[in-house]
Amino acid sequence: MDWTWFHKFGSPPHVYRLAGTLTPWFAWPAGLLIAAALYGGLVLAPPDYQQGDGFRIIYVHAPSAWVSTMVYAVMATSAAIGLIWRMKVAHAVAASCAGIGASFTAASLVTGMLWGEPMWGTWWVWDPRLVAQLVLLFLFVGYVGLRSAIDDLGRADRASAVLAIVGVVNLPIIRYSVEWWNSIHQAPSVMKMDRPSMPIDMLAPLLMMLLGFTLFFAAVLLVRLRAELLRRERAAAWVKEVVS
Amino acid sequence: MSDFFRMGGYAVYLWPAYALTFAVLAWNVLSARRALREAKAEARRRMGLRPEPRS
Amino acid sequence: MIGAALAVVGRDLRLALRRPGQALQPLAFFAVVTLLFPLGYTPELDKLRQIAPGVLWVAALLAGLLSLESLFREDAQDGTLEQMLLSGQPLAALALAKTAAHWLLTGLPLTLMAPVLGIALGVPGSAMPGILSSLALGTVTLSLVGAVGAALTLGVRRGGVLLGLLTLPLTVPTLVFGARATELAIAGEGLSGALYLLAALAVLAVTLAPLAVAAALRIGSE
Amino acid sequence: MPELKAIGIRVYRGDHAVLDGLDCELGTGRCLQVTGANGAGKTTLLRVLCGLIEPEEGELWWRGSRISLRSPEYQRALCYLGHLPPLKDDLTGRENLRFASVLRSTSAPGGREAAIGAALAEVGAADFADRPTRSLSTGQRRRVALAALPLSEASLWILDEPIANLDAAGQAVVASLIARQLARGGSVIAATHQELGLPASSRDELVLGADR
Repeated sequence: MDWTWFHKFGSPPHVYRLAGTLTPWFAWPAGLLIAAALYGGLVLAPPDYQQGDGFRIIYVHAPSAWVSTMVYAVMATSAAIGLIWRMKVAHAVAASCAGIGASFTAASLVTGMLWGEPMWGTWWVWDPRLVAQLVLLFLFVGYVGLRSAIDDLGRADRASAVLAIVGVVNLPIIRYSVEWWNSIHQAPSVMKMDRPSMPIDMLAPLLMMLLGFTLFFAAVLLVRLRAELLRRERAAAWVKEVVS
Repeated sequence: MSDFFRMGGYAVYLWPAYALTFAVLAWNVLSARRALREAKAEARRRMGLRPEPRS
Repeated sequence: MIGAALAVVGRDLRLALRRPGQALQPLAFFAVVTLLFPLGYTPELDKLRQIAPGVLWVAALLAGLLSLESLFREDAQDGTLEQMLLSGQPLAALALAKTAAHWLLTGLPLTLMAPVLGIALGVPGSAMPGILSSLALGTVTLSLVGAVGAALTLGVRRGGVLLGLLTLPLTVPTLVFGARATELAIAGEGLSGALYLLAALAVLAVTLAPLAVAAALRIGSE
Repeated sequence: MPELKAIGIRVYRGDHAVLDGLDCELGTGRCLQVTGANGAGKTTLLRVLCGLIEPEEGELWWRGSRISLRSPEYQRALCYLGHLPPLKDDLTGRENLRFASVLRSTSAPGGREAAIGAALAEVGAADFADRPTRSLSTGQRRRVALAALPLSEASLWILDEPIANLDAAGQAVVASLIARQLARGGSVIAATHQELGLPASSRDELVLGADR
């Protein structure tokens, strides 16, 4: 098997340049998709027969929640790669993820609350999805906290990678346990959101938003990754080339 | 037009949700770009302080 | 390997015996926290009985957390942790032994003490076997999850606060199943389902946590 | 064939290279004395050689084959003594040594207690071995910790400042311990500025940071 691609992804200057080249290819489609989805979701899509115009919060809530989970998955995967193959670039990716993930997790929590108040008459429901999201936020915050508490970069990389992996094992268990707990304490029908089918003019903006947020995350991650690589490799010769 | 902004009475919930989400998007863009700018400036500063010996 | 692991357990128990005051602190903490609730909420036993499961479990969780901070710190400071890393024994086995000693010194006494505190919260005597068995299983998982946090925060500034932040969210499943088992025990219903889930969590933690602890200890002692 | 050979060891702390492509070699039955200014990386090198620190780059060869620093066979063959004596304050010296011996699963052919007694006698710590370690002086602690070396049955000793805080008699004990280890065909790496009191014929020296 040819492993040169693997070594290329382990080389900071190569990744730095590749990230710079790729950023606009993610950023522009992301911006266009989000703008189109905004128009589609706020103007073209008809009001929901039960929730009226309130359902339109889904167009910002669902993508935020989706991205927050995906950021954690990317963070944990790259942390594991960094830990196993001692790949510095992978650690830099994981380090770049945490802030993005925390911000989207917070956004999904607050938009969820803003949706909950008119729909169920309360800001907060002890719903499995909300609780799991809250735990996810704590994991991101803990990850950032652990990183910043360790001075040596190599140690911080590897200790936080262990934490990210422990979190991945735990998240499904936490989610399941809260669902089980919720089924005992609350009638499950309260939170029934999913419907058998969404009309296409409601669904299309949602799918565009999901894709747009995903590409947006990719673009932001690439920019942060470049900053992270420059900071980590500031003594290396290639840094002198790229900034001069 | 004002109907659009009223959002069938859900405006107080809907617009803050959109505003917050787009604030998060904007923060992500700005903070990422600032991080890159600062990292570049820092690298240049270090370069100025410790010039590469010419061979 | 088994001899070495037993030696670690034996040494930690002997050390605790020479400093009984330190070993009793989490127990006293458990009692104080639990007994604050009647004062802060209501002295009526009927009402206290309703919140007893949550109170007992959260108090046990915090008491366990309190003692976790020093789990590896003392060994790291006096250099005996390095000797364990360099002993040529599988580090995960030694980490499991350290955690077992922690459970024997904290989890087990907390479990045995819970019925006494339960009486003060209006828990009927018939619920005691259920409380004992659920706490015995749950504290195993808490010790192991906490050991991961303790190993990760080894030698870190303000490690105690960080330990709580890292560990507490991961204890949600144990808390949920444990408090539910206690609730069922108080209501006099069958709690085997909740106990099975607690046991499953404990088995999972026994298998995976020592590996994470070992990895974190190697990283932390560089 | 050398006992231990390290090639191109590189360790960073942040941007700063503590060890920058260091090579060293330790012959069987020989003592390698590591010297160098404070901060030259003596302790770092020792911790790399026992597998506590994984270097950024570099290879380690032990008895002719390349090994991972964390290989259990290698770790069983070495005994590391850092500058802190690894003793529990609340245990007696004898209890501490018993734990160390069981932890390493040493064979102790004549019985574990006899081996501990012999090791304590060898370092002149028999008189205070049954007192709690917290009541011992710094020098006495060091002596108890030194007893772990002959007890460990290790062929490679890695010692960080072995004669710090020791009086003349204590230093002589270290010298005779090392001499006996070398005579048995074992090897020693010791980081110290002080004279170890060994014949020059069995001693090599590695000066760290000399090229800076």
